[in-house]
Amino acid sequence: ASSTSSSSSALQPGSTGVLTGSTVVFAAASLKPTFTELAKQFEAAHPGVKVVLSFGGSDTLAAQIKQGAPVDVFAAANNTTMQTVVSSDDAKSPVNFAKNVLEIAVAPGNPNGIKTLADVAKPGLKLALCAKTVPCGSAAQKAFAAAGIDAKPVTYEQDVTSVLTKVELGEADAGLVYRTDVKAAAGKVVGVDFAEADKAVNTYPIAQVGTGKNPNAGKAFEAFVLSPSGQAVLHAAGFEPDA
Amino acid sequence: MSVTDVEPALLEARLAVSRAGWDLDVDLRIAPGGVTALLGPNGAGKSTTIQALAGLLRISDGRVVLEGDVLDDTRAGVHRPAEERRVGLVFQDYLLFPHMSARDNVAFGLRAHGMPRARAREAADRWLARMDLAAHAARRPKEMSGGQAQRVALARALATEPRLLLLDEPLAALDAGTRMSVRTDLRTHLDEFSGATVVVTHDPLDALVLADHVVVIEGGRVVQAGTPTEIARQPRTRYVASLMGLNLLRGVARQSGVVLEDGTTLTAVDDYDGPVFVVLRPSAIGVYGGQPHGSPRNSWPARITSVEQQGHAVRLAAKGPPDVFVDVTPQAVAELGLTVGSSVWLTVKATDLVVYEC
Amino acid sequence: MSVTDVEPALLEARLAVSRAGWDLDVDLRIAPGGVTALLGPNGAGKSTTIQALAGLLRISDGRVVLEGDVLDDTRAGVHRPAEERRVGLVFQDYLLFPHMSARDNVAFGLRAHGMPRARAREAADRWLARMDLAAHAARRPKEMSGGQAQRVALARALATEPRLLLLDEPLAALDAGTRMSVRTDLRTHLDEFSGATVVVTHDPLDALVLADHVVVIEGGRVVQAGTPTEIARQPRTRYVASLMGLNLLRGVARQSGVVLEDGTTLTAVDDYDGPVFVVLRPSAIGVYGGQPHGSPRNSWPARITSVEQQGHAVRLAAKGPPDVFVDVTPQAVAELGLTVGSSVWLTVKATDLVVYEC
Amino acid sequence: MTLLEQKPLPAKTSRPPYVLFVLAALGIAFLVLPLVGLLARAPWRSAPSLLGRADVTTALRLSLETATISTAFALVLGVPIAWCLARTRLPARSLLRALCALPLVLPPVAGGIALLLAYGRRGVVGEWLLRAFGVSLPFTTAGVVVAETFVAMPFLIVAVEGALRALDVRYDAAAASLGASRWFTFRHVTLPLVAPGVAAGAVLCWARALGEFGATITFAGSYPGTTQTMPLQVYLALQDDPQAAIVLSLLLLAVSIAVLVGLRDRWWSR
Amino acid sequence: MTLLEQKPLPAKTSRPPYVLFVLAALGIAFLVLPLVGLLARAPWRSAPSLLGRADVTTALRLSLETATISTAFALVLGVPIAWCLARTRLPARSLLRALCALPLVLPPVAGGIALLLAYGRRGVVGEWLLRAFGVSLPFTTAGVVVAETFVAMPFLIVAVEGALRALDVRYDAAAASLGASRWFTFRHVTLPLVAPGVAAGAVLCWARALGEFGATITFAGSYPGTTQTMPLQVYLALQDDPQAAIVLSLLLLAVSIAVLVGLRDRWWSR
Ligand SMILES: Nc1ncnc2c1ncn2[C@@H]1O[C@H](COP(=O)(O)OP(=O)(O)OP(=O)(O)O)[C@@H](O)[C@H]1O
Ligand SMILES: Nc1ncnc2c1ncn2[C@@H]1O[C@H](COP(=O)(O)OP(=O)(O)OP(=O)(O)O)[C@@H](O)[C@H]1O
Ligand SMILES: [Mg+2]
Ligand SMILES: [Mg+2]
Repeated sequence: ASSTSSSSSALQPGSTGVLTGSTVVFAAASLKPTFTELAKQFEAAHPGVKVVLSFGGSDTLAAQIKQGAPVDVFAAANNTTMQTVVSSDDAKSPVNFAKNVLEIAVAPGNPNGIKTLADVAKPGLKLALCAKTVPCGSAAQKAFAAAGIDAKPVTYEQDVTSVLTKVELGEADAGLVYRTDVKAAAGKVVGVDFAEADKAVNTYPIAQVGTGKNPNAGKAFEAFVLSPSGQAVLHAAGFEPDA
Repeated sequence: MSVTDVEPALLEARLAVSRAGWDLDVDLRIAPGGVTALLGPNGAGKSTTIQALAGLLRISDGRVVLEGDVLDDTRAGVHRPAEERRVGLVFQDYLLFPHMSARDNVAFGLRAHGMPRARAREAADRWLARMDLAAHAARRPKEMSGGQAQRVALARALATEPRLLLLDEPLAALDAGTRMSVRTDLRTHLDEFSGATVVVTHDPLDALVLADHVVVIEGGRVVQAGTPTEIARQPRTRYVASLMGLNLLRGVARQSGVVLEDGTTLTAVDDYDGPVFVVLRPSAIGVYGGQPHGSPRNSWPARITSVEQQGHAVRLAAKGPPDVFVDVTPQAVAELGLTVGSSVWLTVKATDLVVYEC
Repeated sequence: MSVTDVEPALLEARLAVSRAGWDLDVDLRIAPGGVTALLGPNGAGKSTTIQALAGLLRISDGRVVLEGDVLDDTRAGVHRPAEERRVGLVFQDYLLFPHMSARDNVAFGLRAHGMPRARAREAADRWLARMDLAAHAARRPKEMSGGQAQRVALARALATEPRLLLLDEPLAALDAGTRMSVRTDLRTHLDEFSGATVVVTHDPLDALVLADHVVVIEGGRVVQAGTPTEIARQPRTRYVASLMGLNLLRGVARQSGVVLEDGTTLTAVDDYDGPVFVVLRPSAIGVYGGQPHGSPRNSWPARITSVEQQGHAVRLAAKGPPDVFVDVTPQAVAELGLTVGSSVWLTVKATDLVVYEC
Repeated sequence: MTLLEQKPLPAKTSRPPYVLFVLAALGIAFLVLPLVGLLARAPWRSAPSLLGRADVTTALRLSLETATISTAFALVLGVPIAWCLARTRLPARSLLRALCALPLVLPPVAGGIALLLAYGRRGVVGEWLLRAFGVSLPFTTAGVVVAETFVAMPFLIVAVEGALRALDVRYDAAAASLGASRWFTFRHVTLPLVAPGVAAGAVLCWARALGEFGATITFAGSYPGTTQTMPLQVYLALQDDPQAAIVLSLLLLAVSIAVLVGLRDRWWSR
Repeated sequence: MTLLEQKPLPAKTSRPPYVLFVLAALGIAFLVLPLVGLLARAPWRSAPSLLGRADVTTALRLSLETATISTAFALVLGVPIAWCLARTRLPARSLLRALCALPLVLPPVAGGIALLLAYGRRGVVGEWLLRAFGVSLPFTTAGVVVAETFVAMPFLIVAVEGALRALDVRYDAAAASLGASRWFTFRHVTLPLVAPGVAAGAVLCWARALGEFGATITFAGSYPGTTQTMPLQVYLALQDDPQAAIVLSLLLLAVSIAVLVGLRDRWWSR
């Protein structure tokens, strides 16, 4: 939140004038719906530019960047991953552009009557969590720690989508996922907010990457993500601005 | 057919198999305990017949009855699989199981019938001993010579006591000594269990020695069947005659003699009328440098097309008409200076012609 | 060895191969254009010899020189691979390439030497026509009878014009008619290209007819070599004698006659001193119900152990000593009531004994 | 007489080997039921629009192309490897064989990392490729082919080696006696005779390459049109539209069924 | 005379088939280099402590156990399937064959979802299993075995079918003529004769099961000690400690090399 000013010079749309070519954006898989929409809007605003999006796990993308993948912008799902790219000098000055809040995903109609975080720890209830090494997992751990609950999940999934799938297909009775995921699931699961969610907020940083071939367009795209119209797209998907 | 009708047949079969450009249609009737030789040129359908009897090849038409059991009946839609027939088969190329020792190959059939492994192996060892293979019991087929492999295949088939034993050239790879003892053993064994054997062989001697009934197949059809003596004396096709080392000519008997198919006439002593076969022993034909003036009633000019040493005699192929093989002594060859291309006169006495109805 | 030293040898070979419990050690010398027959009982090492000559089996000791080329020399560490030897081989089990038609099998060797496909196929077709297989040119090996497959294998080997042609029982699966023509063709062909042929055969007739030199192998060793006539007249082992249908006895010649190994003595007319072989033709032995009092100088009691019809004669196995085979007429069998177990007296004239040095 | 000592053997009444049929039926049911599950859950209504989408057809074409090229590479390199393993007396042959099978065991993502370490811009070979030819494999279609070949080739090698070992070596001997060099023999005898094995291996290899995900995304990335193959698209679709992911999977399946049914009966039936 | 018409055939000087050796060497280098890359980058200093960790040894044991059990299941079900495909005239055989190969093509995650649809709590079979026996497969070690079997069995089927097709059917005929039932023949003749093919298939199957990731995590989840196999641990380690992931991958490789080298020479050499 503190370093947004550094790129403010590029904030005025149209000021760069002659943006052309294609720019490569690496984004965490969980950003797929929003960034697809953002790219569409950005391309509409800059007819000469094509945004090439590549989605994947944040760490996979980071590994590729470290191997020299030609990338202009990298949007990660957590700061730790971003930091590995920064420390290898492949990216500079990351900026947090969104944050995501955990919710309890349950089957439609909430058959197990889950109201609080404590309810998911009830014995006999099948709870799915992300693995502790992935962002949604560490966030969940923080939330449980804050609530003083000893949760006994049946599985530690490798990403949030897998947790969602388990709940959707009824294998798990509840799972801790992001609000954006619940929204994207469009009624196949419902979200239950819980108080401790504030303690486990996950922030999404974005940064310029040095390996790209079109830094100007990249800069403009980053600026667009941070602009009000960009933030509106993110908000519609359930993200909250990183105030 | 020489098996008389009073004797109950062990096997009665009519087999028809059709293939692109070739078909088989044979009748077989085999008496219990008998040995039938199946003779015929390459590609005549001998192996096909044998495989159809074993149930490894589905006949397209016909009926096979063994000891009263209907094994095949295309009308009734009956086809008993090979494993239920108790028909033993020795393949032309042995087909020993390559992953088993000779002993286990022979024990296989017994074990398949439920005999415990140890007993089956003992029985196998006895069979191998009879085949003079005791020392090779532990060998894999790959480590055996051709003849050894063939004897193992024979032992393997015999060990299961088939009701009918089918042997596709079982003696071809055996050396003279083994051949005789295996042959004798085979007879002894067959005499014992009252089954019957069908042997495919190319060796007319084998056929004559081993079999009490010979069936000759050519082009998928039975062309002659009978006792070895009948076959040997009165061959009905050129193939059979050549097998027996005889010349066979076909013609029409008239008062004047026999008018052959090639138009020439031979004088014979027998009194026939109508189509006949004429058999000429190669050794009964005389060879002269010029036209002879002796007692033989038949003589004709010919050209020598091949000269081949055979044991102590020399066999000449002579182009007439009629074309015949002639056996002469090496001395005669030297005296007459016979080589390929020589022109000669051939003679045969009327009493040396054997004539019988077609 | 009957190949005289003035004649330059096409092949000179000493081969030693050792296997668990068995070893081979033979010397071979083959004249150009000649046909050598390799005779021997099953498992004698014939196929092994032939494979070693073809370079498919590495000899453990020895030297093979063909037309002056050193193909193998274990001392010098030379081993030329099979594909460089120009030594043709017909395998005992043919080994036709199963995925190719007969034509392509025969064309294979020519194509391997760089002949264009179309020309190779034409040449193959000519070879197949000579083997009477023109109609089967397009067939796969699986669709051929045993004899047809063997003729294709023969054509395949001949087509590459080998310097030395090795045939492992090439005639075994051929019917009588084809056999003769293939045999004749073979000779014609070999006469032409001045190569040489080694034929493994179990049929003594084949060996005598085809070969001008016979090598007999037993137990991995050459036991006799010579012209067919020499081998037929003076066999040096029981195996060779039985192959030729003769009785061979071994003994020591004294003034009184020949004292056999079994202790009995036979009177002969030849004048030898020292170890000798005695050959008795089975048909020269007389059979009597009781002790005979005629001119034959040799007579001894014996028991019949087997009776077997062979063509027009009956062959008896008689247990003496000495043990011999006897050929008699069927009439004699009937008159004397000969069966297995009968006690008889055997006689042979001194002039009918053939005696020669060991 | 040997045979008189033993009772006559009982006549057999043989039945088809029911055990085999029952086990086979069970096995097929086990494999096919999940596919039925997929079919039952697929949103057939939305399928047509999805299948018409340009990015889907692009990804499908890319998948088929890369899988086919990878299979071709695997054939060219893998068949000789199998031949060497089966037919020569190389030292340390069994170690070599195990090494060739390793990409099977490596979790695909780890495989991708290994590929980056070797063929990436900073990898041993990759650095040299870049300096010498200016070629960089990662994040290109060529990179997809490399990743798929790496992961799928071992299947081919193992299948072909098995077939070679089952083949009678004496056919090689027969060819040699006819004057054929080992190379001629390889092309005209050995290869045609192990054709069923090679075909089986190629099918395995192609199918594995077609379904490849982990190594591809790690080594080649996921750019639409260049490196985003169907499995990557399925993975991404799972993020926001699981139903679409099912349809895409089924599409992949349908295409490969078509190819397998079409090809294999022609290749295999002899 | 035929032969006089043609020039004498040239004598051949044959060389070993260099083409094959060169291609094989290239192929092996291609496969082995990435592994060398992994070895070079591995943090050997930290390795010992990592390998001593209880969760690592647990995951390794779990991986080996589930892969082995899966291979056993695949053998029991897959060999009969291969036999039916190769030796009987089933209707729609080539469709069946393609269906059996499908799990190869299915991206592993999609495979996991398909498994959930069939064997999950609400799946067709799964629901019945739960009601009838109170058994639920997801999140259990049994579930891991199911996922691995599903993904790996096709490799076995294809390899064994290839071997069966290369086998001379007349051995079956010979056995039948000796009175052996088809089942007896299968056990005593067919199976031993295709043993190299079965071994090859089992190796492929085992290796694939050992490296299985996507279907396992989707169907069975990931819980230390129950369902978290090595590949899952490698994947998770990649998220926060890529160096550790490399070491874990190498451990997996080392163990499988040991097993493959140990087993295959005993199985294959005949
Ligand atoms: N691969 C092998 N390993 C071990 N022993 C073998 C092998 N091949 C053959 N033998 C043995 O070597 C001996 C010679 O075999 P070879 O095939 O040369 O005999 P042969 O004279 O051709 O006999 P046949 O006339 O029966 O074909 C036999 O005793 C045989 O059992
Ligand atoms: N599978 C097949 N498909 C097509 N034709 C075949 C097949 N098997 C054999 N034939 C043909 O059928 C005919 C009969 O073959 P068969 O094997 O019965 O002959 P055979 O009498 O045993 O000959 P041989 O004495 O040479 O073994 C031959 O012309 C052969 O080419
Ligand atoms: Mg035949
Ligand atoms: Mg031999």
